[in-house]
Amino acid sequence: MSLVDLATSIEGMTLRNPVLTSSGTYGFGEEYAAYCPVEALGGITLKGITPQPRLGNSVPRLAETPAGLLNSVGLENPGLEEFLKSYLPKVRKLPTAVIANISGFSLEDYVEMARALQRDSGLAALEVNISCPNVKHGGMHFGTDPKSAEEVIAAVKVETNLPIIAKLSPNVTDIVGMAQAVQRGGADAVSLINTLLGMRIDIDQQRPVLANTFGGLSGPAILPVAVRMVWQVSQAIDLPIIGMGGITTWQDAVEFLLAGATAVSVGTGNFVNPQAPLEIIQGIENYCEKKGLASVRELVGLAHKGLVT
Amino acid sequence: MSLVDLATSIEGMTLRNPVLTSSGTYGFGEEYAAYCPVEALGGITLKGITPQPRLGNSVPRLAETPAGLLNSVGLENPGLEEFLKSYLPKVRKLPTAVIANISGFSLEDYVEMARALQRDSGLAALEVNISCPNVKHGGMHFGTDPKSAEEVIAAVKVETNLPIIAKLSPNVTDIVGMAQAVQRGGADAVSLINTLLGMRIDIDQQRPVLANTFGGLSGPAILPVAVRMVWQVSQAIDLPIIGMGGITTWQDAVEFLLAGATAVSVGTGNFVNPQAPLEIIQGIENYCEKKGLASVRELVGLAHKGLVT
Amino acid sequence: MLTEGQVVGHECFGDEAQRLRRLVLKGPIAKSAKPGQFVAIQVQDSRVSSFDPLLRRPISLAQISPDQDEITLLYRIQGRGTEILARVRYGESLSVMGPLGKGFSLPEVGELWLVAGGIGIFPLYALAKSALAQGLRVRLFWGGENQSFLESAGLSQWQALGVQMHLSTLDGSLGQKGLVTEELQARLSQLLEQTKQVGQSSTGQINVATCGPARMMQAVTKLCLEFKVPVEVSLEERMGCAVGACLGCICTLTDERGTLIHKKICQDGPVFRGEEVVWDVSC
Amino acid sequence: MLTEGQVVGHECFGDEAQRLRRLVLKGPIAKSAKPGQFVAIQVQDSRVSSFDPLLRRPISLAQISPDQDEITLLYRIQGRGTEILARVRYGESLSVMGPLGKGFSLPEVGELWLVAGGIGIFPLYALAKSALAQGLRVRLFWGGENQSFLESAGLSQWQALGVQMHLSTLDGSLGQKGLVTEELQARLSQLLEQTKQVGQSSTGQINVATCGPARMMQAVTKLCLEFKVPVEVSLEERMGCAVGACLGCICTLTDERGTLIHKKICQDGPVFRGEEVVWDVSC
Ligand SMILES: Cc1cc2nc3c(=O)[nH]c(=O)nc-3n(C[C@H](O)[C@H](O)[C@H](O)COP(=O)(O)OP(=O)(O)OC[C@H]3O[C@@H](n4cnc5c(N)ncnc54)[C@H](O)[C@@H]3O)c2cc1C
Ligand SMILES: Cc1cc2nc3c(=O)[nH]c(=O)nc-3n(C[C@H](O)[C@H](O)[C@H](O)COP(=O)(O)OP(=O)(O)OC[C@H]3O[C@@H](n4cnc5c(N)ncnc54)[C@H](O)[C@@H]3O)c2cc1C
Ligand SMILES: Cc1cc2nc3c(=O)[nH]c(=O)nc-3n(C[C@H](O)[C@H](O)[C@H](O)COP(=O)(O)O)c2cc1C
Ligand SMILES: Cc1cc2nc3c(=O)[nH]c(=O)nc-3n(C[C@H](O)[C@H](O)[C@H](O)COP(=O)(O)O)c2cc1C
Ligand code: FES
Ligand code: FES
Repeated sequence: MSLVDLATSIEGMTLRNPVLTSSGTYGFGEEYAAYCPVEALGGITLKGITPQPRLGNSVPRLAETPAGLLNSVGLENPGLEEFLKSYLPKVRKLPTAVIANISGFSLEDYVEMARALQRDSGLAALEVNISCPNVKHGGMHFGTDPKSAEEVIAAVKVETNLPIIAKLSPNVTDIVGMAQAVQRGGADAVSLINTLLGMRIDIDQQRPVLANTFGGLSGPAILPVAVRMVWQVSQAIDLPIIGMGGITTWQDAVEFLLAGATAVSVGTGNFVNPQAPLEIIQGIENYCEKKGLASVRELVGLAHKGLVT
Repeated sequence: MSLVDLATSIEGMTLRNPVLTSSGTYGFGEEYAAYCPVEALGGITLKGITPQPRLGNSVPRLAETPAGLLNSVGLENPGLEEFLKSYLPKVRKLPTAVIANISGFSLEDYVEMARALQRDSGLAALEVNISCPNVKHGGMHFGTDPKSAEEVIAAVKVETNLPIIAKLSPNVTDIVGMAQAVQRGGADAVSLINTLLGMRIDIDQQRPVLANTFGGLSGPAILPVAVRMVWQVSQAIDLPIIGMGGITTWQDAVEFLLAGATAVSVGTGNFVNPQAPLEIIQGIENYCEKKGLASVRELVGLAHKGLVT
Repeated sequence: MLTEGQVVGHECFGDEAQRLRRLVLKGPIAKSAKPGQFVAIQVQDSRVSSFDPLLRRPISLAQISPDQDEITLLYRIQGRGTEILARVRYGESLSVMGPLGKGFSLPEVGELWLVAGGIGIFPLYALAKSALAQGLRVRLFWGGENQSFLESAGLSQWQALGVQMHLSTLDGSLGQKGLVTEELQARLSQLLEQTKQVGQSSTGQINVATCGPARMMQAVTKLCLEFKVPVEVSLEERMGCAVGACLGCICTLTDERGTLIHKKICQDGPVFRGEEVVWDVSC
Repeated sequence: MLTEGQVVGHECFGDEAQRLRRLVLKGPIAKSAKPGQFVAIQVQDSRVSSFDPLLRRPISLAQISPDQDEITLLYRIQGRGTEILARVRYGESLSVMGPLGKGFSLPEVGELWLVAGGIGIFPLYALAKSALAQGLRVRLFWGGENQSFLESAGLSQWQALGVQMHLSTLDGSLGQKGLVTEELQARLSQLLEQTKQVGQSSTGQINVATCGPARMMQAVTKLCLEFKVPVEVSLEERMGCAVGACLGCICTLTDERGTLIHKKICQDGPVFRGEEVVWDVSC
């Protein structure tokens, strides 16, 4: 029995602990079962879904970069109908907080999905991805313009009684402005960050490595950018932040909590170490004990104390 | 005697080869003399200068990140007057193309420095840094708003007869829009990219690692973002591009050339391997030979051929 | 399963110029693995905390020794990751995920024909051993660059298995000059003749398993369909999670209704029925 | 100079719990190096092409053996980089930049007093040897955690040098209980008395060189100024280029006119005159 209270809560959603897994890196929650029992996790975020089924981009979809990974999956997913029919019945039974992730190419897309996903679906929250950089125009427009971001969130918010998590793109000049916009829109929390837009070139073939040319950069390489954005946003808005971007070790996770994240999410880190989430939970607990903190909630934003920035 | 013509030219400036070293990572050109003879380089870019001397930020100014480096030097430099008096006489004698790098906090700052630096100074070009992310407001404003970027470049352009290289910040939503703006302003070339804004937190001390909290992220970690921006910009403007961001090996450099850069610049890579520029020049030459190219200029943008993006 | 594989053997495999390595790891994986499955291994000792290279590398099981609790991996130094892997020494330990994916299916009875291109031979060795253990007759068709490659890539081990072999090299330095598929075609037609003579309609209980370059496996599949022989192919793609969670490694298949669908090579494969695969997208 | 240092020795130094290592590298650096200078080394064999960790690590020269073309580095496993460095094995080679910076200045004649805090002792060993070789009298003031630390960090080697030693430990397990500066102060006052008696105005030809925690070096400097003894200090800061090109490692000094200036520890230092240093900024 631990001395540290790991439980935390994000507007309308209570979490066993502050460690989630990230959309698109954890399938529909069962793929990693043999490596990491979902009941140990604070929660999982499902692969992004769209109203219609999508086959996504051609392969190669992945390219390794120094301490990073480029992906151009292109939002491959079974579509809303199939999700409701074949996936939801299973995932709702998972013994952890299950967050659905929705992407769209028009306001109507988002509205349609929000309408279909309510509290009685058994989901814990809805993460609205307005930032997937892989699909041409895909979400990008919503994710980089404060006004449309606010609109999407507002539109989604009235359609569902599930907590709304706005997932922001880092590919913007002013992340704080985006966060304030989704707060105005009525978001209950924000997820920071999605992938940075990048590309690699195969110098032998003399063409882009990814079939889609561009891809989203994730992994340890982007951690400093993610921590910075969490830091800035936590100073500017009151909403809880789910911090992500390169988290692979418990030390990484603690950085995000100290920077102002209420919870953290592991994505690419699962590929490196499928037990990373477990080790992170344990590491956070030990860290709190060592620092004499009764609750992990005391860690949130602690590094801002006594700093003028 | 090589079969490959490595010479290249950037509007009004001819380079022995397409490999430069980057501002702020190569001092005033002499620090690395024992490791890499400047006469072997296409050129060097000097540490950024400002009208007034600056002591910069407190230490720690550096923090290592996965495959990356955060720096918050804060534009420490001797100031324009001292530069003209004590540094210029030396650097103008260096047997390579010497590019000065100027930063400012107002339009007037840039104008003052441009006026003081003309062709007869012995410099090859003027790189205008509108993007240093370290100093609060410092340059940032110019670097993230197309209109002011255009103004600065236009103002500088009329003051000096030196070629103007606009150095852009990657911390923007629309890098193409920024590049088009400086082209309108009359830039002769663009440098891509400066550092990404990031931070690290010391979980033991529970405060930011850098005394300045934020720093600029450089090194291999940012290479995929830099290649992507070079690729996008080269499709949108006619100006030659100096590609940089994480270049450490000749393969990295070739990626930038294939993506559309006319020349490349090595920054943090020098810290990892002080002979990187030499190895890169050799590697590019061998690569061209292997691919049967008579001139390195044929490499520029080659990866765009036969791709619809 | 995630385990620490202790390096109990790591040496150059064959002629150094071929850049092949043989890596033997001790661990529980062998007990539950079957031929055609693979592992995702980290390329540096697990005590080195470096994120470059970041991803694990997928390598097939070339030999499975449950009694010794050992798996053998054969790999070619291809790029940065395998170069670093090649420096790992005896006694170090590597983080291993596996066994991963679904392996080849072993027919109950009859003949198993293996068709290998280049280093596609590696996973087929484990398959051959299981097949022989089960009393199946095994025949190998193997094509490679030249004699030096075939000898480096384990020819003697195969000879020791005593299976019938049809070798071909591009330069004719060993076996037939040409492509492995020509050998396969010749043998299949010959067989069809025989079966015709005894008045059978099909070539009988023959199953084909192939691994190698996509183009080759595509040709093998085409032949097998012509001669009505069931064929299994082992596909490759870059991998992220290796467990079916990231959709990085998909291949395109046609389902019963002939509509295009995506499957995950890491989880649903790497082995698929040849006729399912839509080659011109996958490769 | 950039060279490949071949690892000809790498072992645990003293009690494992102290996490100290002794690394001996073969290469031309020794010929041109002097005490107080340092090298910037990559923490993995140069054939491993990994960018994580990215930067070289600065380590002082603890021993310089020009005849054997060897340098000895003593380091503490501090974090990720030195942890990885500690796994480097005999026969591997590390990329080494150096010798870097300006070392300690050796007085022509008189006594050289060395004041070390913790692992600040490492660079002073090379200095002591040169000083003795030049016929100077050497005296060591060394403070550490406890007896185990001092013994692990090379006490016996120092005893072998036959220099006079004033040891202190925080827990009193060896030498005086307390801070090394108390020992230094006692000895300086004592000396002042003697010189007063023989009617001299200053403590004569004594020079102090110190390395250790900034707070300690600050205190040492304060004492030396009081007693009018010239003192040199060796500063530390995180480094990028290690050659003066990036301005990452600056320290704040006061020039003749008393105005604040910045100097580069890697290029202008790491050794500075104590009175120049503006401690409350630097540490
Ligand atoms: C299921 C499966 C089983 C495999 N079994 C073996 C085996 O038994 N022996 C063997 O030598 N190789 C095998 N491979 C291929 C092996 O994974 C790659 O050669 C290896 O990942 C290359 O890594 P690298 O860092 O050395 O090369 P990189 O520097 O990553 O790339 C070098 C080249 O290898 C290719 N490559 C990189 N990653 C992969 C990947 N995951 N899959 C396919 N190609 C890749 C790239 O296209 C590139 O051209 C297998 C691949 C898969 C998917
Ligand atoms: C001129 C000079 C000479 C040195 N000589 C020695 C020596 O002889 N023996 C020895 O054990 N150590 C020496 N150091 C310190 C040594 O460089 C650091 O301990 C080492 O870089 C830590 O690297 P790491 O990756 O293990 O730790 P990191 O994970 O990088 O950091 C762990 C801790 O080490 C500190 N640190 C990291 N880099 C540096 C740095 N460049 N300088 C100072 N502190 C740092 C950080 O503040 C952090 O708290 C010297 C440093 C300098 C500047
Ligand atoms: C293969 C892959 C697929 C992803 N798919 C999605 C997605 O469908 N929806 C989404 O909001 N984010 C998606 N992401 C972004 C991640 O959820 C996460 O925000 C990002 O990868 C940064 O975190 P990391 O560095 O820990 O991976 C994906 C990331 C990867 C690597
Ligand atoms: C320590 C340091 C100091 C820098 N100072 C400047 C500067 O004064 N002016 C400037 O335009 N860019 C400066 N830069 C940015 C580099 O010139 C370069 O654009 C950036 O580091 C990306 O390239 P790299 O990854 O190869 O280092 C600096 C970078 C570093 C690491
Ligand atoms: S590698 Fe992730 S789905 Fe196959
Ligand atoms: S480390 Fe670059 S100036 Fe000292």
